[in-house]
Amino acid sequence: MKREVPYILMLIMIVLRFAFEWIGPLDAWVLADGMKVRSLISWAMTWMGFGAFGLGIVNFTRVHYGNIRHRREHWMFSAYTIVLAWAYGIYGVIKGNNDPLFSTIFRVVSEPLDATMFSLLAFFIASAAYRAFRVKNLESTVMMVVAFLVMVANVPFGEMIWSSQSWLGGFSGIRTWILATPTAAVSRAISIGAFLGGVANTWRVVLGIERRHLAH
Amino acid sequence: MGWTRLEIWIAAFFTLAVYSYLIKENVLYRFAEHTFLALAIGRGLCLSVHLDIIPYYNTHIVEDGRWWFLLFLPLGALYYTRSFGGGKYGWLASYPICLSMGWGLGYTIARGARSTMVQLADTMGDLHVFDNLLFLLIWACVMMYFFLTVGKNSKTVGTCGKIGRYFMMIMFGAGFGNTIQGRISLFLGRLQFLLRDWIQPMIGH
Amino acid sequence: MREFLERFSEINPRIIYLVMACALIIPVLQPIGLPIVVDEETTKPVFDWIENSKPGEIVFFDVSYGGGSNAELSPQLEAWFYHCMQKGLKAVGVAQWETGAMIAGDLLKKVAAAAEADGYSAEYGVDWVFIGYKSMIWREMREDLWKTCGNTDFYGNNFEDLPLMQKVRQWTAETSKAFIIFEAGSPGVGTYLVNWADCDIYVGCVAVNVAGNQSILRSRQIKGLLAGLGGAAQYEKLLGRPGDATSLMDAQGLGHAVIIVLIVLGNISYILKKKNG
Amino acid sequence: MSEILFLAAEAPQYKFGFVVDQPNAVSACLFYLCMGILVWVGVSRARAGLPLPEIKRIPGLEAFDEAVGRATEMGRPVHMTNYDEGIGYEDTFAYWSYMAYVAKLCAQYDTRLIVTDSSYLCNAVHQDIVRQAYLEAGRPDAFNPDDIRYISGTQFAWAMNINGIIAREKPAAQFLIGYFYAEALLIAEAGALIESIQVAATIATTQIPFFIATCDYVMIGEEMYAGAAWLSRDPIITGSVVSQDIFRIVIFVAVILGALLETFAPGHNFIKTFCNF
Repeated sequence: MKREVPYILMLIMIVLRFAFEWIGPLDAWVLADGMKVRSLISWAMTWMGFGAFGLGIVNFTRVHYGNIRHRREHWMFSAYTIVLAWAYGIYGVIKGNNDPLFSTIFRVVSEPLDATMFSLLAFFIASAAYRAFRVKNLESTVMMVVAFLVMVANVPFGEMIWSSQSWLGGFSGIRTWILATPTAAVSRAISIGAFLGGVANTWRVVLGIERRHLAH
Repeated sequence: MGWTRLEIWIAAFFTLAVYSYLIKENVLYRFAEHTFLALAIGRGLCLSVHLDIIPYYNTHIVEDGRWWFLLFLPLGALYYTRSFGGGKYGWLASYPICLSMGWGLGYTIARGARSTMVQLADTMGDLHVFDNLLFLLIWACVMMYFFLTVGKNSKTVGTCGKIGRYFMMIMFGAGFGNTIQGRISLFLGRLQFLLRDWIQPMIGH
Repeated sequence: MREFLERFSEINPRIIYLVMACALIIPVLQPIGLPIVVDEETTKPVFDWIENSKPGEIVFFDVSYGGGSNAELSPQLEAWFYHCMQKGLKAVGVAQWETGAMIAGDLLKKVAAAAEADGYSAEYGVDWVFIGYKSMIWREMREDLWKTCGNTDFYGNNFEDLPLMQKVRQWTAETSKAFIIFEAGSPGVGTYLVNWADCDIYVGCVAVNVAGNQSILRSRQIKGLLAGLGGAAQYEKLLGRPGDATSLMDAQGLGHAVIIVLIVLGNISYILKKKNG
Repeated sequence: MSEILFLAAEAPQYKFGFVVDQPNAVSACLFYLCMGILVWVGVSRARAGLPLPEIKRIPGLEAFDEAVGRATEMGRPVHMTNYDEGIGYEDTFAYWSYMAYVAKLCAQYDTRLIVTDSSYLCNAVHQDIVRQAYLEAGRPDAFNPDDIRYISGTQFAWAMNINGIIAREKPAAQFLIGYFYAEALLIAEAGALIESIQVAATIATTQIPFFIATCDYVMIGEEMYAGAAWLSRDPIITGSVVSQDIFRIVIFVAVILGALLETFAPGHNFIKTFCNF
């Protein structure tokens, strides 16, 4: 029972959704008030998702409570994190997400942190490029040369060295060609592999072969 | 946007706290890290109420009178059994998981392959055009690199696969080179903030 | 010199960070003014689309990025949106990212004010509407945009009060033949490729996604592509209204130069070391 | 096209009289069905122990033992993570196979394993996987549930915390397996800074270059699934990898035939017509 009922429910949902997406008249089935039947089920699923409300913060609290209880290194930070998360969350729930203080904290603290963390990549990419692009073997040399061409083409001085008006369209002509032909071809081939993985996985779940996500 | 000086100072403090990681992991970074984590989680809680639950409560339940949507809430709450109850009742969570996964998978089966079909059709270009021919050859070589069962011992497949690997390196090089621009832009964005909004008023230009 | 080069391959990454920081800070303080070249295959089609549209046509846009991609995509959005206002198009915006909605909400007001100051009509509700992020089921927007978005826009106005929204009850190819997505990752253009395959889709993306998007550009699933900050600078050049992107391209140039020099020195060092065994 | 879709109630124009009139609707569905049959056949054969084509050995797999071994020697932990994880994602299923293998190694060698999660639902599964591995190694008391950590689903809050953890705990080995976005380089470079052995496997084409630059071993694209099959020896994954491969060859042949038809018999290219139907 533990296994079969959810599985059968899943099959029913699959068939329903498939029918709604694929069979024309069902796709166009509209209720009296203008709501599509398919939309109705979609919304019901959305409402179901709302039921898991708060699970994120509760799990988060549990993890950090563990740190405090075992007095692990930096447990003070865990205590600070729990207090701040709940205070900010509850304040937001009561006052709304457009509350001036709530959105100011987001704008002044979270957003700069988000952008700054992302921008660390400007430095990391420089050190990664420096370390990786060596003429160790043919593969890394190929990668280096292409990266080199694209980098030069992306900045104004590439244009000054080899103009796009001249032979082969200059650096930017070569970059455009590299991106449009070899890059697109490779990315298409890799993504077909990834896509096949996705399809196979879908069927593993649909056929009930894969059950690890149900934790039985 | 009307930032006050205090706000700018706070933002600048957190910005520099993150950059301090480049020198060494330190207490300022740790403070910023935990602040960010807490705010992200807290904000998630607030947004799920104010962007999801309340607006849809108003439109679906109050306006349309579809009160039966509420019956799905306890079903979703079963997700909690996964994390609590010592794993004893974890199987109950398979109900919401199966329902929502089923609804998603039905969509995938009906529509998921469409984008790929467009791409496959496009790959079959007229080979009189040199770019199309090259495109197909590169595509085929990379595909052969990923042949996992057939042609393990075939020299042709092996060689083509190797060539395919070089073409992949071309793509990775191009991807890398192209990304640098984006990553520098990110830092420039922060730099503009630090220089224009934080330092410039201090030295009074 | 030789000794320096040989030891160069074990350089501390922190020195690289320092050099990089200097290379980026200096041109921002003192711009050099390097030239910008427009890419005919990516940037030009986007510009031509707006340039050749008739006044009064409705165009959609989607802001799918966060604070991190602000520096790259906001100049794109700014230039594109200004262009729309300049040509008298009616722009309707949505956001798949909540942070994108916050950023665009402020930015669009600023650009609209600038456009009005330049003598173009950019009244909210008439010339443009920004719906913002609604955690909506995207698939459902085609049929009933109003209900899916909860009847309110980003600034809290009711759709009933916005004249432009009266014309936009669905989002189909009839309402708007073409739209643009400013995307930084997922969710992004993928949402539209499946559900809006009958519309002309344009994309403004961060530089890292350019390589991936080339494949769908080639298969004509999307019609044009603004590539990162460079794309924004090119658009600004076509528009004849230099902005942030144009001024930051100098720093880009120097930053790239530093990386190129580092790679060259690293390789010389590597080869020297190998020769010496 | 979309007009038809929208006015479907008045003027139904369905393929075969009932299928929605959208491009690729039929072919995409058949594609899926064929693959379904293949997967079913492949997996049931693998389960029954019937002969299946052998999968090519993926380079990089030996790195798992090597990396965990080195971490044991140095007395430092092993770190394993995946950003875009979720219940039911194909990458996550593959990730679980790797995790079971690494957890088994760690339990045998008595090395600490840190797993960081962005999804709380996955976290519950990971607890089970690692606990099971310790149980099988006969040392259930060595399992520390606090090391299987749920962090946050917000991209850079997650990345910032992971970078902090890497700098503080100094793992000697890192396994980055699954789907990643821009945070890939942040984590991989943080790992490179503390000189840990890193093994990456992803199908995210935009992030592979950065993994190649920073990691010691990289499994590209589908090698990730094949590697999972190799390590787990699980008939389910093995069977499905084999069926994926068969289908890849079918696509390969079909596309080449299609291209030849397009060239020499344009107008009779039934393969392309099918793809677009």
